[in-house]
Amino acid sequence: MNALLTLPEIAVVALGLGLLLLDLWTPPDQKRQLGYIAVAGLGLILAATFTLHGSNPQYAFGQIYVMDGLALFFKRFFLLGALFVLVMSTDFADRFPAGIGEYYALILFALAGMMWAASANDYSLLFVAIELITISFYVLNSFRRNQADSLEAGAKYLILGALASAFLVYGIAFVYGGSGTLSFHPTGPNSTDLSLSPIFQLGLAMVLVGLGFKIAAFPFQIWAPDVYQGSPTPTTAFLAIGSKAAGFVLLLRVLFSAAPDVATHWRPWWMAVCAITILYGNLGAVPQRNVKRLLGYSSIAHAGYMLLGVAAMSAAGAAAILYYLGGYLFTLAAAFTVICLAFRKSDTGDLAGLAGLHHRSPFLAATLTLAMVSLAGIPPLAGFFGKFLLLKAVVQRGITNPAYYWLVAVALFGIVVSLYFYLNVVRAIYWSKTRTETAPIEIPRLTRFSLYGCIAGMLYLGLLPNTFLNWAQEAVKALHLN
Amino acid sequence: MAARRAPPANCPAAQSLNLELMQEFLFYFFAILTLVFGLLVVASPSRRNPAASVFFLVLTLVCLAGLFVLLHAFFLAAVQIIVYAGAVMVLFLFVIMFLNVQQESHRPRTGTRMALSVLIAGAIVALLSRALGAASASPAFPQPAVEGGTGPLGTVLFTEYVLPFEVISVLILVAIIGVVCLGKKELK
Amino acid sequence: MIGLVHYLVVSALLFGLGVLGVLLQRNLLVTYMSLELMLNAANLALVAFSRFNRGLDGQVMVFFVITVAAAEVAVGLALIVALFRRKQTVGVDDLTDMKL
Amino acid sequence: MSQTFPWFILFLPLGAAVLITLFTHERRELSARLSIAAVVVSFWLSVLLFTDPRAADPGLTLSVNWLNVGGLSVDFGLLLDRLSLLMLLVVTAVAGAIHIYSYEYMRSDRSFSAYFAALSFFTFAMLGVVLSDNFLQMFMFWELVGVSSYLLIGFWHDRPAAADAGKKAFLTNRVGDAGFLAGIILLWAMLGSVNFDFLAQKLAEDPRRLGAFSTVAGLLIFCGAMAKSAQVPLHVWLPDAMEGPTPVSALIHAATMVAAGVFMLCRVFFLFGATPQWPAGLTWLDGISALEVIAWIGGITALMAAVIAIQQNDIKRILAYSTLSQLGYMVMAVGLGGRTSAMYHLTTHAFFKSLLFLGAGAVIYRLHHEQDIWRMGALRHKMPLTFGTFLLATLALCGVPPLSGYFSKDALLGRAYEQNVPLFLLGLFTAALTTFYMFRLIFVAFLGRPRSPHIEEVREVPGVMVLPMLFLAVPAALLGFWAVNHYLAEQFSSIPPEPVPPWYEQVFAPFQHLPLVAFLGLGAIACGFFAAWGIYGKASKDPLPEKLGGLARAMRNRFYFDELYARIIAVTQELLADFADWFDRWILAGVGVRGAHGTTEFFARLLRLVQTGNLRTYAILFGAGVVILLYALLTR
Repeated sequence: MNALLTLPEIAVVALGLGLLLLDLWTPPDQKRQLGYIAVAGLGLILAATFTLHGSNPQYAFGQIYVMDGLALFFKRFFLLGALFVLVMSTDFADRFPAGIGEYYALILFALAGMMWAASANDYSLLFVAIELITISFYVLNSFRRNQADSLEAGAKYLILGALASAFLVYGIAFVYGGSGTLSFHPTGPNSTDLSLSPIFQLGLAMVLVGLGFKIAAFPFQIWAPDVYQGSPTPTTAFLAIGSKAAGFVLLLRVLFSAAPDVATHWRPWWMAVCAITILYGNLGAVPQRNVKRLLGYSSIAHAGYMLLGVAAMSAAGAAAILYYLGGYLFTLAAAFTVICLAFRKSDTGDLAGLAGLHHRSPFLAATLTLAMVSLAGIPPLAGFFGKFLLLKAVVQRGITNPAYYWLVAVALFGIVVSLYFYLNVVRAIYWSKTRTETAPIEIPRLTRFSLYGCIAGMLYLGLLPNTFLNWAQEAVKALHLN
Repeated sequence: MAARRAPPANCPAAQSLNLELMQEFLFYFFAILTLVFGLLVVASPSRRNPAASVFFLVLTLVCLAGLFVLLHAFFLAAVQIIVYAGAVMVLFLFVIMFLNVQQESHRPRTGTRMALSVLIAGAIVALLSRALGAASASPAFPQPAVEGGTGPLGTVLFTEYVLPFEVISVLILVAIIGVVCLGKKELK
Repeated sequence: MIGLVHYLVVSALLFGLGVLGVLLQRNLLVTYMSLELMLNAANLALVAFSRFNRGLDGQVMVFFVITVAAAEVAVGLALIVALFRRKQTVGVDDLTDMKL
Repeated sequence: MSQTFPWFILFLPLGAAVLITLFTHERRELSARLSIAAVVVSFWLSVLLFTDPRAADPGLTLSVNWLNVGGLSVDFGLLLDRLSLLMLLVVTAVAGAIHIYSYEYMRSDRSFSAYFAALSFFTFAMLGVVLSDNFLQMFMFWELVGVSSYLLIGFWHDRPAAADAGKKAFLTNRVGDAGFLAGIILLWAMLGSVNFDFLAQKLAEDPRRLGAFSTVAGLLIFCGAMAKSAQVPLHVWLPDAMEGPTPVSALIHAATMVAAGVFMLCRVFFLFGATPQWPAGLTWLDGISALEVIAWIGGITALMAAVIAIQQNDIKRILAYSTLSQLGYMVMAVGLGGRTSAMYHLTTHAFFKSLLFLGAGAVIYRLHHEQDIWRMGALRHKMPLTFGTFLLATLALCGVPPLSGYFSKDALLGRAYEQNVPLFLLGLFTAALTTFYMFRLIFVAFLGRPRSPHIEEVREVPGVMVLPMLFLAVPAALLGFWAVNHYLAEQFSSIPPEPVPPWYEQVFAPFQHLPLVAFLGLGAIACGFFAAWGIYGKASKDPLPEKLGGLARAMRNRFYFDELYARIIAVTQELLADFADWFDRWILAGVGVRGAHGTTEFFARLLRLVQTGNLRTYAILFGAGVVILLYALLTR
């Protein structure tokens, strides 16, 4: 039993505990520094993960924990995402009534949950990891408890999240009932013909309800706009980046590793869910006047795009999802960091608050514009290449199954519509006249670096996709798709 | 079930039959009570007071613990009563008292919403039973054998499932921090 | 003869009651209790499967679920208390500031 | 030198844009000079490259590996052949002139540096499109052209109309690009590469390789061109795009962005060789080839835009619709298989149309952003140089011999005459309309009496603005003698072209080749001119119409139908124009971008049903979702 495989998670949890302890002795005006410690610590852990290898899957705790390419890819992804979110939170520190130290720690614990989720090879670990994430988010969402919106977001996430969890548990129960084990890879007499067992199918479908909630796919997308809007901005960012990616890694594992036959069996429904998710997200974003809410809808749309990769059911599709997530990470981190800084005073997230941003800080305005352009999928930014790869994977399938062409058409339609509302944001920055705030924005140095990182990431993934895409392709080998 | 295993010579067959009947009776007793109390939680007769719901929930959980015993999950039955019916429900009660919620529904319930809710819940149950019906036809389920005592369960928990167990500990830590953060008195 | 299916039917009905409660109740606290009902329905199914599958995994899972549920209840109730302090209500229908 | 020059040509403008953005943003003069220097050097290098005999034949590809993943290997390559060399020259020449012109025109603007950065960036993107050797790379630059045009069209921050116009341009282009992207992915999936040479080779070996998708693939790719080159029904963005600064209009809407579509069609012409085939479900379209569709879309665009132009009063809008109309010509020519004539017209049009825009810009500059031609008048004496070049460009646009437009338009109409007589007649009618609306513009804006008190103070624009106009006037006038079609024919046609005749013979060459076409062309010009004169020339008190006035009266007295003719034109064309305008405004734009507000409302209303903010509704929807999902997954 090589329990040391889970060292990255242990390190993250230890970092969180350390922060909590340090928090006790830190004077209130110095608490911001804790964030820098957390960032430094996470940076170290991220760097350390590059000593790990995922080419051969290694197992720990029986078969519960797996360390393979996919897990490693996502662990790095989550670490990087949390890094950006922590930097964001340091700018947000003065807006919390409760302690910022706890906020950092909760982010770290949620991060540990995500990393465990990436390695889950068993429904028990899947469940506890998801719950660790979800419960952390209950708190993170409502962390500004003096704000009605934050609490409302927390309550909505709480009820719907718990509802999804209940379905997840019930699903796990039936999967267990059908296969006789909690492992993703059942062995023994029951394991054959699982795709025919109605109990197993029922369980799997209910597990998918839980995961669908996490990634905000139709028909479980309903919470996303409200929660994105009301939550503190760093939480929203973490929800959009980390929580969604955790949902996707589990979805990939459950569908393609644990139940490939059933997944294929359900192919038409993936396509339908994918198409409706894309349409709902994009069309719903059209009338939005609040930038965080708009990004909430857009996150639904992006979940839909990534489901294209699931619907394609090929290695190329899965790799495209990973690639897309990479671009999405940098883009959203940039967007939310700018939103954090731009709405320092008013903090409504209303588009009008962006007016005159290019006078207050041309750099932030340009960064947000770049992020919107990337989200809209314009080359040469990351968003374009991700969409290109996803569509490519789907068209490839279309040669044998023409129904996929409809999916392509829907996705292209969504991409066109999306430009409309992303440009609304750009327009609000540069062309609005009414300015609510005029003071120039000061950008702390660390934040500036993180923004540079985001821009570099967006450009790098858009211009030189080679290296990253190779990683993604290596990673999805763990799923044994063809 | 357990009694089916080679009955000892001094134990007549009638006794095992009695045991089985007893079990059957107990199952129906607990099952029906569980469902009735469950229904009362949802549709509490005293609408104004959520404390009534808590009361029925406790009863539901206790009846469930009875079912657990029938399934030989003794440890879980104990946990169910101690943790759930004990601690969690006290928490609920405490909060209800603390908030002293008196209000409730000045607005009338809308019929459509009610009908929709019933419809959806019914549909879910129907779908579940559909799958169950299909499953019961197949003889995939062998005779029961497992005993859920503290010993065996503890062994599995601390060997095979030690990682999720430890993750749970982090989760509880998160819960503690969360409660403190959300519940602390307002800072100036 | 009481078999697996009996337990599963009870579990399914209990689950349905939970769903009904979540959809129907307008008091956040009772909504939350209904969610507990759903979790308990799942627990019953897990225990039943565990017994009939000849494995303890299901019972271990129940243990996890109970623990998680306790944590969830703690956080959820804290959140409801905070909400009540801010808005003086625990009515589900009063949380409609953000929409569209 | 042909190895390194293309890289410099491409990346110099980008370098300027980056430098300005990052470093010299605060220093206006330096920024402008950097930008101008970059494009001028690019132009000079293009000239050198153009004259280098090794560069053009048989073509040259410079590439570095860019992507190599999962069965997709794409190079970042620069393709040099006669087509791209010619285009390079056109783009850098026009861009250079416009950069210099902008130096004065935009001087008073607050965001002078940003303007030049955007302009340079646009040039870079456009050059990238020209030089790309594969679809993916071209698509990237193609979109960059869209982005930078968004920046340029919406450059004036304080005008909401500018923002809307920029957005509309970007969005409409995006619609076309979606099709373009789908086409690219389809080609890649079916043929395994995105490289032009490779694809051409594959399709040459076996034209049926695309199977049932041959026509669809071609049309999807054409979608991209349709948006960029503003063809019906995706033309709606171009007239509105006149909200941008006038030099931008000159650059984008004359020589570069809108020409990109035509250029792209010529570049990927190999796609259209296969016999028309439609996938199942669309087999009722059998027999219709992609080229036919393209030709008719081009023809309709040409006619419709010309008809609309007649009713416009904004000087830039007249030019915009004229651009649309001419682009329609080019697309029509491509559709008729006349790549050479399309590119020929593209080249000449680039020069005379940008000259027209610069002239219009000069007028607008002096009139303090007055754009209504009915508030101009009598500018001829105030701005003689502007008027001279403007008139020259107008004549070239109308196709008066021996100016450049005459040759290219004749080549184009000749092609139509040989291939498709209805389209030829349509083109001929459009030619008459072109002359009509252009001379209406001349008569009203430049001749006649002053129609606004400001005219008195107007003087000629400064030298920095005049010089580029003079520079562009040279090719606008003389390009025809250089015989672009012969230059391109060496690449496009398998038959070696005849040797270029001496210039004096060239003037009459059209009459020898297809005399009927040439004469009809001249006749159309004459009709257009006299109609314009009859209706608008008279209305003014300018000496020129007065001098000719007697003649006109005599004509009217002698040929009674002259007045009738004018009346008929006035009435029917106004009707036609009204209809076209209505169609444009309500059907196309209404459904498209202008109806955006309505669409927003619509979705908002739909969302209100679902996203009510009420948690219980959410829970019900969630539950309903579960039911639907479970039902769908479990009962099939």
